[in-house]
Amino acid sequence: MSAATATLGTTSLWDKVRTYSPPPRFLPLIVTIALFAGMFGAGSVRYENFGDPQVFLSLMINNAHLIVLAVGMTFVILTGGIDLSVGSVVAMSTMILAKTLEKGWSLPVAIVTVLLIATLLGTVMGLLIHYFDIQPFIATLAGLFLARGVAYLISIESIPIANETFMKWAYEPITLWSTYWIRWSVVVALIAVAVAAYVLAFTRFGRTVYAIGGNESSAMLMGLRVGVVKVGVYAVSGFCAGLGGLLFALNTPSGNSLHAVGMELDAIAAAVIGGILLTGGRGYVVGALVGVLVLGVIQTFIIFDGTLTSWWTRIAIGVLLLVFVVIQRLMTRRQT
Amino acid sequence: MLASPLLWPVVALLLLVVINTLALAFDFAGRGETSFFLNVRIQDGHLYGNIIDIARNSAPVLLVALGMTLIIATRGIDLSVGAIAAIAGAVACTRLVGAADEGAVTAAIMACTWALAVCVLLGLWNGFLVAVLGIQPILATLVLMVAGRGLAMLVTDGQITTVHNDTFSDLATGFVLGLPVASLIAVGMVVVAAVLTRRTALGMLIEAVGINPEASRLAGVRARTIIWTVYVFGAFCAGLAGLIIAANTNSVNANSLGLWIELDAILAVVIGGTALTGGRFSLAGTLVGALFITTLARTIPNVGIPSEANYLFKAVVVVAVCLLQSPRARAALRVRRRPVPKGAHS
Amino acid sequence: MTTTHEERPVTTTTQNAGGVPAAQTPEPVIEMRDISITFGNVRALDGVSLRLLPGEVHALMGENGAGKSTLIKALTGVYTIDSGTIVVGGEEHQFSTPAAAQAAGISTVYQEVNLVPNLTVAENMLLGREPRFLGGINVRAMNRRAAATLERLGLDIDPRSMLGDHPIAIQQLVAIARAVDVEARVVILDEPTSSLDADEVEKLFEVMRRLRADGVAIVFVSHFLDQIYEIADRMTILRNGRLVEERMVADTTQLQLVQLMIGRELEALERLDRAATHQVTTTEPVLKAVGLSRKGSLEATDLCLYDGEVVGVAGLLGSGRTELARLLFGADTADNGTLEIRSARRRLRSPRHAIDRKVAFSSEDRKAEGVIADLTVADNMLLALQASRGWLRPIPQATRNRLVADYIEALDIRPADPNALMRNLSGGNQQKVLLARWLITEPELLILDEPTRGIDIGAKAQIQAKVAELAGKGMSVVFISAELEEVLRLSDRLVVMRDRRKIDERRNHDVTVSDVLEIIAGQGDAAGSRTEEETSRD
Amino acid sequence: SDDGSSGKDGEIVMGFAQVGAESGWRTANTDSIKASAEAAGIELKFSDAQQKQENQIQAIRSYIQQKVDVIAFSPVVETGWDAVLQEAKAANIPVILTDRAVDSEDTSLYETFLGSDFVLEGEKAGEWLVENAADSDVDGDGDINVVQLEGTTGAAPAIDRAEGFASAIEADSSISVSASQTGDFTRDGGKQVMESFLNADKSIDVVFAHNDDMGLGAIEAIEAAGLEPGKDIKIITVDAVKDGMTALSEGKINFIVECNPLLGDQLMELAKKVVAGEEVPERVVTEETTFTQEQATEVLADRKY
Ligand SMILES: Nc1ncnc2c1ncn2[C@@H]1O[C@H](COP(=O)(O)OP(=O)(O)OP(=O)(O)O)[C@@H](O)[C@H]1O
Ligand SMILES: Nc1ncnc2c1ncn2[C@@H]1O[C@H](COP(=O)(O)OP(=O)(O)OP(=O)(O)O)[C@@H](O)[C@H]1O
Ligand SMILES: [Mg+2]
Ligand SMILES: [Mg+2]
Repeated sequence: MSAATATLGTTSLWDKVRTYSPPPRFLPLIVTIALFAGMFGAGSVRYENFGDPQVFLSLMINNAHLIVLAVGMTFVILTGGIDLSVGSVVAMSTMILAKTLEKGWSLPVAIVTVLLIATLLGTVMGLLIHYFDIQPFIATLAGLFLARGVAYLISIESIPIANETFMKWAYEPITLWSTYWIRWSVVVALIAVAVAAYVLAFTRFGRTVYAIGGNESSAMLMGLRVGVVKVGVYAVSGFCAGLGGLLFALNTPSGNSLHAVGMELDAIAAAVIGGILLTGGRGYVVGALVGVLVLGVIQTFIIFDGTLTSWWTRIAIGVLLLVFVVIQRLMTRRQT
Repeated sequence: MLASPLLWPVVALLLLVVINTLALAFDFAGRGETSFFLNVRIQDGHLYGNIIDIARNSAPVLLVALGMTLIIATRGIDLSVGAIAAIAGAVACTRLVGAADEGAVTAAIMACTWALAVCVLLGLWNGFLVAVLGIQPILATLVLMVAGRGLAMLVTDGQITTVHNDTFSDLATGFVLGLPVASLIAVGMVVVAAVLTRRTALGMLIEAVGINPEASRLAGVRARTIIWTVYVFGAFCAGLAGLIIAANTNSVNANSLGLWIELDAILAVVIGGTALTGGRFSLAGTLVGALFITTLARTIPNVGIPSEANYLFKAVVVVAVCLLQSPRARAALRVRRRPVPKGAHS
Repeated sequence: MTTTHEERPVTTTTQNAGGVPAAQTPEPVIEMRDISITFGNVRALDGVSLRLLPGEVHALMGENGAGKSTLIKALTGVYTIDSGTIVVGGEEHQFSTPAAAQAAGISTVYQEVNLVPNLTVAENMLLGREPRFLGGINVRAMNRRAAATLERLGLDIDPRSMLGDHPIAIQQLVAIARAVDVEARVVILDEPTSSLDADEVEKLFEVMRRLRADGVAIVFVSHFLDQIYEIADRMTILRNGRLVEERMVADTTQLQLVQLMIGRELEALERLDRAATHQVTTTEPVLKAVGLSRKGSLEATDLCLYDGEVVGVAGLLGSGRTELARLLFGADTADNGTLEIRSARRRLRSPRHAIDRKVAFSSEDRKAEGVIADLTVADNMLLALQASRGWLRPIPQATRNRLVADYIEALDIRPADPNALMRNLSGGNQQKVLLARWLITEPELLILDEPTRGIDIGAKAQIQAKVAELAGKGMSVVFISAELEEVLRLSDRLVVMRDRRKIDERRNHDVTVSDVLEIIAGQGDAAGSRTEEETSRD
Repeated sequence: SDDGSSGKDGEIVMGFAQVGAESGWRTANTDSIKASAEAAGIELKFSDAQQKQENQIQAIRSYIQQKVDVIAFSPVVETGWDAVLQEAKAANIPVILTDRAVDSEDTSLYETFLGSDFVLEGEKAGEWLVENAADSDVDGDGDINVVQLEGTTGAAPAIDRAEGFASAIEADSSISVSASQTGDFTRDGGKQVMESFLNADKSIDVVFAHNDDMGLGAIEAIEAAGLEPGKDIKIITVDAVKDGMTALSEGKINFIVECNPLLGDQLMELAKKVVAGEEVPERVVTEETTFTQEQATEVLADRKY
């Protein structure tokens, strides 16, 4: 058949139409989105009020901070690294914010301070990883300890946030239509996703991120600025963790060293569920967003059910996760 | 040998011992007494002292890290080990409580056998997801990490189950020939693993699969079986760890038993010189790594660090150790002498 | 929109090419003096010098492991040198990273494809200097520019396709395209032709000539002497990490060159007259494939392989040779067709099945599918044997040592250290280790996909002799190589492939290179006359 | 749906967001609430936050969307509830706090808080020690050397119990806390920290553990060191769960301050009142007592948890 197409690499238009399927690299993402939709649909059928659009919107409101964390994590994972520090950095950020506001700093200064410190911590971890060859797992685990430690050092007691402007952001709903509303944190999170998607797809930094994940030594030999980008992704992740901390504080207006314990695992899980390969180089930031929503919808399922004991809750979450992951895997099987 | 990758972890470990010794000596001198960190005395017919405690307390982390080492060598990771440990403890304790004669030796043996059998099943499960279905290890084991603790609580009905069985409790607190049983078990497993991997071809095959899975497959290596096996082994080790932790307090709290032990274990593995990217692994390194982590935990109360500074102390120590270990960091301290093949890792 | 050398007047280019004066003064663009590099206790380079003049093609010659790649990496900042000086454009200069070298106008194709599989062809070509619009990458412009460069090289590749989806040869072409796209004053090509066929090589040479005319200095590494004589002006010869001599190509005969490279006379270079010697004696084939096919990579193909016979597979890039080999070995599973091994129907579901039936396969992509970089030479060699024995039966230490020592000697692997890490071996020596891996399993059918890629002339002769010897002892060999002469010299029977199918099969008595090319070229008509359907499509 | 605001046959629907199942105490608390809800004919929607505040907030939001009649929860931490409680208030759903307070300026956000007073618990422990100071100087050097096993760093019970204890022992200058380290509320943690205390200091007189579990761990460590818990070293703990009470009756613990998990009945009563629009007191303290060794022996037989 193909003998008829004389030159290599060209296929007839008919062939293209006949064999059209979405590019395999988009498949995991498409499958994830489809499964999410399926789950949401199943919930609507099973539980009263589940289909209410506000449930979906609440999913975004509840998880805005996690979306931002997952965005940062996406950068890191795409280079083949990992960042365990983000949960602690969230706690530290809420603590710094609460403390500085308590001390009477102005809100913008406090926010900038939080973002700067978080980015700085990320950068330092990146430097350790790139220039001293310390494995990302360890460097960021040290970051986890450090950030949590700083949070405790600021105060072991939680500090409420009373700043008026901040509380206004926290309380004021943005009405979308009729009675449906979101919060500012959702807007920020979606902007973060959009910016990240742009950066990853259309900037040299973003493409270098993928190149490093594909093959770091090749990327280096191609003359790409591997060092800058590798340090950069941890800085980005640090920044996102700081921003995530601010959003977390919008949701729970307080500083607390016990916040966000283990949240790094949620962020990693979200990214991976969204089709981002842990070995690096493959995946899209939108996947991270969908991954967060999947984790959220699993939680919502459980809460709507409302009859499970603590242990059945965990088992149910595990089972739903399993079902999701297995279906996702089977549907993307032919990829590898 | 100066080039040995084990050198720096060992140095770091010794450094911690020195810190402890100084802190204790200073502390006691302040009260006009003397004490030596490394002191070991005989008490009730067995050894007693700081380092004995450390050896004993490091057993669970060592066991978990041991299994983790092999899993990591195949480019995998197992997040579920903490949950598996909890399940092992839960199964053993509930079987004991339910046994006809709770204090009997056979009851303890039966309970432990049951627990370990369950762990092997769980290992098979993890291995199935990773090796057969091809799910990324972190996700595959995340499932059991989340659900496993639920299962453990299901087994114990959410209660802290307390048991009274001397044989069982000897797993953690007993002594044989003056040496703690827990350490003997852990070291025994390390030896078994070392023999299995280094006296047979298993180690080499594991490394090959971890370094280049596709090339290994084309060379006829049964990557699937190997990966499956290491997850089962990892779960078995985690189960043993769970039994020891449960025996240590003669009780099981399904919610907290082995909580975050996977992080400690991975840390131990990496400090021991096994890279998370898979491939070459060092069991001796893992041993040192596990000892290091336990000593670190012991150092904190010894040095009198307030609870809120624990984490800072840990962060500093971990970074310091890793810098010591990093050839690049050491090269930066020295004059540039050798070419550093930059692209050489990956 | 695209800036290529082609479009600019030659004179200005010469002046602009990195500030090298257009005058006749042979002021070197790059001068490396007394470079030494030591890895552990291996002295990879020992006082080597290299002078590179503008507008020349400079061949870097030497056996496998002579230090060619190391010298290149020393120049471009991948390795830091122990001693010596590097002068670039009249100033002493040492690059700290390949990026710095690239910024200074040195464009390099390293040995083994060093691109990233998960980006598109266009991105692989242009990343780092992509056209931008308002700070972001202008994807359309990038694809257009890549397409233009590819077209100039005569390549029909979709710039938007993923690099990893292409066979290794295409990837190599893309790497070359990346190097020549940039406005460089120095272009370094480390074995760029190792997996290209004659056509592609000719296209590459055209580009090189054009660059040379523009005053660009080119470093060229190849183990094909004919190519050196065709394109190179001067050459620097290395042996065991030392500088042997710098010479004009025109003043050196091939024989002299070979002697300079290997430091002794070469006897093994005589023609292997195998073709006529072999007679098929058995009637039972080792392996018989009927209608073997796989969607998207191989159309239904029949093939019979007999004991003691070398079957050469000829064909152009992408003609499906590799795919055929992979199906025979079970590396991929066939959609259709049957496979009989020793007259028994087999379904090969994994390489393991094939190995158990004494089939061996050495892949063309040694980096991705052969080398276990972090294991030792010995472990790499013994991997397949050990795998088939199972982990419980380790190869006894004595056997181990003997096997490894034997093959290191037989294939002249350097360094002759069984405990050297595979990643530290030169490309050619890695290939030899992989060959040893399969020979150790004593297969009955050995499938070699480009086994001589990147192998020096002496070693190549050794490997060819080895193949002939094995066939003589009754082994059945499938030999795939982009080098037609080599295929013809070795094989008893020749299978010609095109468009993912077998189009012809001949006893190799009197087939010549031009015959084969004719068969391939004539296929359009032949296929047309075969089925009506295809005729109507044409 | 119109009648979403109440259960099928007009029964009250309560959404309860539990902290998790992190201790035996907590499971007793959960059981009590579930049993009482059933007994009181209240439909309970239960969720477990796995010790994460964000999960609890998510649960509360979800209860608002499910239009339950009343929301009750045990806050994981004290701060940061204002935003979500505002939402509940806007939806006209009354909120009851149990076990732990929230520190919010605006007390109109919730109807009432039912739970123990952690500071008071610490004080009770300290007061007992001051009263029994003479007996407690085990090594007779005139100083009473206390080591403290803290709960999870930063957790309200840990902070408050430490604070209450410290303020109570100020009354006797011979009592001092020489070392204080977190045991994370677990037996294993308590045991390991106690081991290192014992190796570092030979003059420990008293252990104050923030919960029974850490105290039980400490007992194991003390026994392993060849000492007799309750005699060579005095032990004070908080909670009074069954294992703790058993140890108390066996003389291994000297004094336990009760922290009562059985809030169910009180909670359901309050819920009914709140839904009916009746006035309820702003603060309801659970009935809690303390146990000496003798008292423990008496009540042990009919302890439910
Ligand atoms: N990173 C390294 N560590 C240790 N030894 C190395 C390293 N890189 C190269 N070598 C050694 O240096 C020598 C020169 O290798 P190089 O790759 O330069 O050879 P080459 O001339 O390019 O050979 P080939 O034609 O096979 O590619 C070899 O002996 C090789 O084993
Ligand atoms: N020019 C090309 N453009 C796109 N795809 C190609 C091209 N050449 C080959 N391929 C792909 O490679 C597949 C078959 O190539 P295969 O690797 O079997 O060829 P080969 O003759 O072995 O070439 P090689 O010289 O790389 O070994 C085809 O299915 C085709 O998809
Ligand atoms: Mg080379
Ligand atoms: Mg005293």
